[in-house]
Amino acid sequence: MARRRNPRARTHPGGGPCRLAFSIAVSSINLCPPCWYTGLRKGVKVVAKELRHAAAGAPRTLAGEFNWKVGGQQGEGIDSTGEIFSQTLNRLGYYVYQYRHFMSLIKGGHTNYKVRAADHLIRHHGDELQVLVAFDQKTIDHNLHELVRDGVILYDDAFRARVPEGREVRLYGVPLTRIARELGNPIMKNMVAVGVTAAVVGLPVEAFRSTIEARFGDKGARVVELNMEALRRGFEYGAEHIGQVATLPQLPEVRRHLFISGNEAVAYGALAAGCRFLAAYPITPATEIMYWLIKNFPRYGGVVIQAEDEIAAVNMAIGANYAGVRAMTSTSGPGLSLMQEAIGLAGMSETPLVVVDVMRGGPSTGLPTKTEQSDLNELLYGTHGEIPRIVLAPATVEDCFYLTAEAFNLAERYQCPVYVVTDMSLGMSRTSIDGLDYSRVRIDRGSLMTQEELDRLEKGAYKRYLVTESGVSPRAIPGMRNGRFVALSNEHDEAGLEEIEDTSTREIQMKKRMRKLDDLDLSEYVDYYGDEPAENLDLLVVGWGSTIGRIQEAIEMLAADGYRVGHLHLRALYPLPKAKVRQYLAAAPRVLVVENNYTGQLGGYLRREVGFHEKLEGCHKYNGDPFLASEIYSRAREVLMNG
Amino acid sequence: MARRRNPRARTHPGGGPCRLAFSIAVSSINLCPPCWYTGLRKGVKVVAKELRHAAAGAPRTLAGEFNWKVGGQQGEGIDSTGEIFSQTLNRLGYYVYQYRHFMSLIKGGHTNYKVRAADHLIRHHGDELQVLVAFDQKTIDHNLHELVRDGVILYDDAFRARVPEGREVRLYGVPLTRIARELGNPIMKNMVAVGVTAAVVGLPVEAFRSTIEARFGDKGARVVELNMEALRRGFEYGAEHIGQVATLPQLPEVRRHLFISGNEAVAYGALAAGCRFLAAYPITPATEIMYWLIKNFPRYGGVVIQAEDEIAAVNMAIGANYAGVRAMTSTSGPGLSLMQEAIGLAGMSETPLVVVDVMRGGPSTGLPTKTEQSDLNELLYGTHGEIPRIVLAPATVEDCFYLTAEAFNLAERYQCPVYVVTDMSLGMSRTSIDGLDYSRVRIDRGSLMTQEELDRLEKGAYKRYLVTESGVSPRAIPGMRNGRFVALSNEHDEAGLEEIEDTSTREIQMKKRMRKLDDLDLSEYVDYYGDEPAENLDLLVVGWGSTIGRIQEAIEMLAADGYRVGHLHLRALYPLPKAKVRQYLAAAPRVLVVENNYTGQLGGYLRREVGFHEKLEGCHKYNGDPFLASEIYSRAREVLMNG
Amino acid sequence: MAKVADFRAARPTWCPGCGDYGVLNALTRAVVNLGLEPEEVVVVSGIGCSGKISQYFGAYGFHGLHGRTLPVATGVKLANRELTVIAAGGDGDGYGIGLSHVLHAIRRNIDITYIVMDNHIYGLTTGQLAPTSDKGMKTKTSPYGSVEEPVRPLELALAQGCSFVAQAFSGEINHMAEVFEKAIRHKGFSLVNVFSPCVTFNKVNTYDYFKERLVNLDEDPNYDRHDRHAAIKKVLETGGLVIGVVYEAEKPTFEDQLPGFPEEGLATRPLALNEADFAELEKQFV
Amino acid sequence: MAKVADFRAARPTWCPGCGDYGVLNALTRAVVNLGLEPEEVVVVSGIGCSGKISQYFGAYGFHGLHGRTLPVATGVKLANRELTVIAAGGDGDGYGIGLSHVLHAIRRNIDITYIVMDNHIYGLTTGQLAPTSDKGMKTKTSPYGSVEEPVRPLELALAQGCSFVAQAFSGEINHMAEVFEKAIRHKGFSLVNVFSPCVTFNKVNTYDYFKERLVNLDEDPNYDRHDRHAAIKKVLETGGLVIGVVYEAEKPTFEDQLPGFPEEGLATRPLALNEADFAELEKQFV
Ligand SMILES: Cc1ncc(C[n+]2csc(CCOP(=O)(O)OP(=O)(O)O)c2C)c(N)n1
Ligand SMILES: Cc1ncc(C[n+]2csc(CCOP(=O)(O)OP(=O)(O)O)c2C)c(N)n1
Ligand code: SF4
Ligand code: SF4
Ligand SMILES: [Mg+2]
Ligand SMILES: [Mg+2]
Repeated sequence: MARRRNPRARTHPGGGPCRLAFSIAVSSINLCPPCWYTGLRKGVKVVAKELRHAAAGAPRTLAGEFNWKVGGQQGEGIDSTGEIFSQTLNRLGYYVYQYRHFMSLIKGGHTNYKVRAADHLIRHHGDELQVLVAFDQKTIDHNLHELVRDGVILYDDAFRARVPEGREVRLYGVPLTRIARELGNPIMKNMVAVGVTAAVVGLPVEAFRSTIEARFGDKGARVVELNMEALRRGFEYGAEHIGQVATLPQLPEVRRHLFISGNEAVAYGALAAGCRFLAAYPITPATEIMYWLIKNFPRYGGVVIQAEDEIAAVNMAIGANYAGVRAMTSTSGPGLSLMQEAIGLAGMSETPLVVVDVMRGGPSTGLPTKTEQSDLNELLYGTHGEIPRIVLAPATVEDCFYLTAEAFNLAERYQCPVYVVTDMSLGMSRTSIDGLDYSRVRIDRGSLMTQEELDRLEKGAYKRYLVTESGVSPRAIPGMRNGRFVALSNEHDEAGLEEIEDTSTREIQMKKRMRKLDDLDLSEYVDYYGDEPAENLDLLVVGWGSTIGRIQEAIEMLAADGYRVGHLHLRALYPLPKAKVRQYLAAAPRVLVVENNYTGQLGGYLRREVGFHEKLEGCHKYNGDPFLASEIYSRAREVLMNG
Repeated sequence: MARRRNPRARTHPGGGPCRLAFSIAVSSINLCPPCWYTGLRKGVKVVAKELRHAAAGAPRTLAGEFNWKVGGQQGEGIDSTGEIFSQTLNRLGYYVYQYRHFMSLIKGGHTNYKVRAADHLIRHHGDELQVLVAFDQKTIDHNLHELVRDGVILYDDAFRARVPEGREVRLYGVPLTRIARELGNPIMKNMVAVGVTAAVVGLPVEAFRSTIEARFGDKGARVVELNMEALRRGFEYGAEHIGQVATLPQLPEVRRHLFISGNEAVAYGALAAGCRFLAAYPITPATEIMYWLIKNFPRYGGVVIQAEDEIAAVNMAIGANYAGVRAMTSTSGPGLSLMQEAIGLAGMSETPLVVVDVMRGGPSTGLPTKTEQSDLNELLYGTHGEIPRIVLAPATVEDCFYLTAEAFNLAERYQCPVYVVTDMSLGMSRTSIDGLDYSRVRIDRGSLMTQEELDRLEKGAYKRYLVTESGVSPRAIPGMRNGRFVALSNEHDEAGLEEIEDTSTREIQMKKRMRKLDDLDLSEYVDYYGDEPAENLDLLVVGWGSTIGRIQEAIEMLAADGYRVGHLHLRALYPLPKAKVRQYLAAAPRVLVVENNYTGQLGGYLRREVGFHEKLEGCHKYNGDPFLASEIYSRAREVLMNG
Repeated sequence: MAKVADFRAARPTWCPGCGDYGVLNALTRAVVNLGLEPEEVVVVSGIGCSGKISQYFGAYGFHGLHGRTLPVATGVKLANRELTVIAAGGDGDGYGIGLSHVLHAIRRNIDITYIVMDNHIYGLTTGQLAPTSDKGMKTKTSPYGSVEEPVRPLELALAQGCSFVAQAFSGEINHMAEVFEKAIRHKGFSLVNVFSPCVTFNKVNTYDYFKERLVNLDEDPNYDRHDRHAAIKKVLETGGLVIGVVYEAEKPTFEDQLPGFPEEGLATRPLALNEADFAELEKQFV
Repeated sequence: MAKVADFRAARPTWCPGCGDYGVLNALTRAVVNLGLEPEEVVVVSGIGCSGKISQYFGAYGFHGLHGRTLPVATGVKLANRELTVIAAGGDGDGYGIGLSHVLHAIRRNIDITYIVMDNHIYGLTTGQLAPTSDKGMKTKTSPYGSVEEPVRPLELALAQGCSFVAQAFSGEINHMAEVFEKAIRHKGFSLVNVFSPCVTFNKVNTYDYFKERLVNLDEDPNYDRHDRHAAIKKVLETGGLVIGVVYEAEKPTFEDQLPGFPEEGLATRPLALNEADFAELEKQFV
């Protein structure tokens, strides 16, 4: 996945009060939030211990990308503004990454929609901002810290915008609501704002037609034209009163991209893998998986059932898998916790099961609309007693597609629960990708009995839990003659016909279940990104899931400073490919484990499985927002300096 | 806890087919069940690598104790037989330990009731058996391996008893059912069996009167006399046809003992700590906790509510704690898994909560009537997101009393969930103990606001989640003036009045919650038993919970072989007293972690928290039965030999 | 005596026009009319837009888990019988994930008032099908119209012998306040199902929809709300589109029947046992 | 055509005289009469003595978790509509921990037959209070007599519009077999509550107790089991002590109404998508 080196250095993500509110919880010393990171990136004066490596390389300025954000009150159409702008940029051929910041309420509060467009593949919503469209003062207060020094703010002149003293910002009041009223509906202010944006970045209004038609086509031409008119009015105002104040990056060669979110890719991957049954209960941020399959299953005979709660949902999925259909459930933290007893049922009865967990800020109801990577412990160690389980962690939307598809193979091959874990930031952010290689989708239903094989057996001789060397027993599907068995949540013997409690049968069956994963090597899901072998590195950064893009951009910043930093990303967490992980952790002089949680759950897990207690440093963020690249960069610099 | 050296060496727990069906799952090599342990204990010929220490000391024979077991079909009164015999022995002044082996069905199958009586405190149901009372052949087949070489079998001559060739056993057919029929009810066969037992061990029939009266008194004198008559008939038959074939140990000086089970002690400790609310749902092996509090709460105004399921039960307990009452719930594995979402609620809302988990064989419905220590992972890492929690693990029935009482103090001091984890073998086995020191029961309700303090505050100024240095905020109780707050499952700020999502408040409150346990040092709950400092040992055995007695007896056997073996027992598991644990693990040359589960959950946890990956060996048993001392002894010998 | 202003709390974040404002308003009036002080009342709420009411009502609050409103409320009431306990949540919270807890709470008849803000939609999660959504209802999770029959709260409550069953409508706040007052005054479990329109995601069951259809039983002189069978009959006839007290019966409460359960709140009793207590208790183990 | 012997399986471990033997016997007869083959039937059961029936009935079985019988059965039926799916469990399993799943399964009307072996006690856990235990019942967890009102399965099912509601009694196996046959033949959700005495732990609701009280509706010529209101009235009058078909209605099943849901079982359809499928699906993301 070659990444073009970024010609323009990165400008400081934001002057003014040091809003880089993230914590550097180092397992040893507990640094206060990085107020030491005071200076502007350009002439950065890092008030920290003397830098061992001089800040070599050109000042970091953002090249090849454009960062725009619209913000305002929830329920005011902010999302549709962002969607129209981002979809259009994707259609034009840019690589786009969009991130929605919203609250757990319906009207009011503050929501914003960030759109980052670049000339290269990006997996991060971006540390900074060139143009902010503000429908209220809260939007300015909440996002000013992200705006580059001479960034642009377009605000609806229905309110008086205030910007702190001495903050170099190009401020333009625009009569968004007034123009919208003239068009007959104040909600059109969003489309007017897109028009103004088009003008300030030099995009023609017609560039938006296909998106407008795709979105409002079914509501009739009149609505399409009304929206186009709002775009035009905004464009005219922008061109006349502001002019082009920002430039879009060059268009990449490969222009046809898929603009798809993690949740959509998970659902699409499931359909591709032959999944035809989803039972789920609505919960932010996982509900889009339901929507996508509700929309697309009918053509392929699939069924989505909205269960009365998560316990019903996961047990429905287990019943459907038992009856021979590839079935799944999808939820977030609270639902995952409710499903723990059923996870044990799938494990003990050796019934395949795919469970998707789109993590959100915890604990408990926590931060329903925010992102976090804090369910790892429960995924690895949840349910009473011991069962085999598999935990896959997609890092990108492509992974969401491929790993979900592979999860159905693994679930049937190992006849056990398989988790696919993403989070709010990966699940709900649409990313432009070059495409999906459908030839990679294989369907391997593992060890299934055929009717012929059953017919050859004596009557009643089929043993569902046959003790085999691999531990996996061939599975009959209800409806097949002479394949009778009882899937049991109690301990049982080979025959799988009744509860058995004697000690030797128990031991045999326990070992049989637990050795099933012995031959599963997931090391292909542990990827090392680095030009140098690990032993030559100054630092190895380890991450999992949605942090991949942030880590890679931070590493570019570190490389610009002359540091040799490698990156190990884990897409499979259980069974852990210990040998491969150990090899990199042993070789690297320093290791920084980056994760969106408070206690360093991956760090703890690595210590347990492969050790390196002293070597593993943590970079933890748990305030509900995804990592910024600069936050990982700062923490890495600190670890590098402590040598 | 000085233990008198055991003069009589231990005879081999059983000849015949090597029934020591336990696994030695050594993390490195996977030994088959210990068939190598073939010879009889006396002239033991250990077919293993050459013993570094010659088997010094007299042959191990059991001294100062008597082991008796009655077995038969469930529903035939086996339990009452065992209860009457064990209660009588306790009343006479012996130290008794009883263990019930039963199946997850009501009638039929095989159940047995072991009674071990000794002249010293015992915490293990004993490796061997002197007298077996068998109501059916299954009882002989199932328990013969435990019978000492010239052990006694009293069987109901209503069936023809068979014993394998060459097995030296004193077999006596007794007309138990016939005599019972003469008394008018075949079920009296149990009481007749007790009478015969009295004769063969030299106990007068009158010794049983107080137990019989305590048990049947409320059913009238006639019933009492009928039972006494059955005892007499049995005694007469035994005296006449068999005579005394076994001897009870000498009576200890301290004769007044409490004969109490772990479940009863947990319930008693809760009442002593001021708990006045239990919400629970019936589940083996935890239901006795409900029974004891249903019986004893009314006198003290307490209430037990049988909830519709475990999720209702734990949420009821949270509501009662929130409203100022010390409240708890009690369950086993399946219920624990259902409670994980609510555990997060207690953590986030900072509401005290005591949850008792009486572990049973898993996974899923698993082995409902068997014992296991396989919920540790879920106790330590269950629920989504991150919360402070405390995990206490009583090892003895005294611990069940003291640690449950302390759990209520810890829950209110740290305003978080506190687990008290025992298992079926500790929970459902009655043990004779010298007594309980009620002065150790303190009631410390932690940081509570008083009405005066609230009155002094301005109206509405009370902050439920006040950010304090310790992280603990003074708690108002509903009903107090000017103490209004909302206990929130969402993220919130100091005031505790509404959901708050901003990043800095989130960080402050997350740190506040998580630092609450920083000052909690549970090292007093880590006990080292050993005459030598750890560095002088050949081996350190580490255990937790109910294995304490088995480990101590195994260490005595090892000591008799000349080995210096220490014992570290963990009664507190979270927060782990790392310094103290590390100190012993570092000093000891070899470490064996003994636990009733397959994957070595404590071993994995210790590796994560303190390392010593290579040094920690495992001794795992997961077939549903508690450890025998000889199983730990054999595994220890193996580790010592691999030195 | 507390006034309405004493029960003011955080400003609601509900959408303008949301039916829940009416519920908050009516509940405040009811407690004031009953002469209750803020510290004597606890509002236990579930998760949903409706569940935020515990933050906007100026009494003690507990904002718990989705569907577990009544178990928490049960614990609060048994811990301190002197508290007036109001459980409040949405139709998803109560009749979807929490339905079993509702029926078992009815069986116990603990003195709790349970207010369900029934908007026939999942509001907070932005518009999915709810258990009470009419059959055929188009939502984000039923784009072709739902195929399930809606839960019938009144019929289920009556079938299970609920000792106080009433319905109210956010469009008639005065009447709702009266119903709440009666419900709180009723000794035992009171269910008040409130048609509380979600103006954002449910364009079918709107204020007008209910205005055109609702029948007020409190204005029907010959309706006997003490006859369970008549109540069932009326609900069947009207398809449940009634407001007012549907059924009311004197039944002993759980807490009154519990052997040894003290009058005053458990929370206010001494905790420690004395020597004599221990000596007595120990006898069981000798 | 399969015979009774073809449905023989493991020997039951139930207590001699347990009502569940009768249920096993009647169920076997019913499926044989319906001409069903063992491989066409799946028995999904919960946890309890009753829940062991999936081990003793010679068809495919799923012995799941306490209270989750119907969600698993729902998944099985939707996965393969050609299977005859019987859900079976105890009164604790169904009306205690599983009550919400029962009512939501009724709402969906999926073609499943749900048999509840209602012995008014928790048998397998040796005699605790059950949701259906009569008020005042003395058990190990209610030594002073229970204070809760029992769950009323028939009234709740009728209130929620269950399309087939019947009751049977282990003391009348022939009649029970007929009821089972009708229930299985009924297209949609069928609830059959069976009085199945627990001879070991429930000394109140015994065979005799029911023999003296039960009224057989199938023998009542002028009982119209298609009139829900009449059914409700009858159940109220008899206190629910009836056997036979209480109510029956033709209602579309969930699976019939689902858009795009194929006739043949999902389990038997091809899984892989072809190039054209992917090209079509991808359009949504361009
Ligand atoms: C265990 C769990 N599952 C799902 C959710 C997500 N969730 C939040 S509110 C809600 C439903 C809200 O609907 P309702 O109860 O009717 O309240 P309303 O918003 O309509 O007032 C859901 C499903 C959750 N918070 N917890
Ligand atoms: C989650 C969970 N809670 C509790 C139990 C313990 N348990 C096993 S059977 C049972 C009740 C059995 O009663 P019922 O359902 O009426 O069946 P019966 O034994 O009477 O046939 C309970 C509570 C369990 N297995 N799982
Ligand atoms: S979404 Fe509906 S229920 Fe929620 S606040 Fe808005 S109007 Fe009320
Ligand atoms: S305990 Fe009761 S329900 Fe269970 S098998 Fe025995 S008689 Fe049947
Ligand atoms: Mg709602
Ligand atoms: Mg029952």
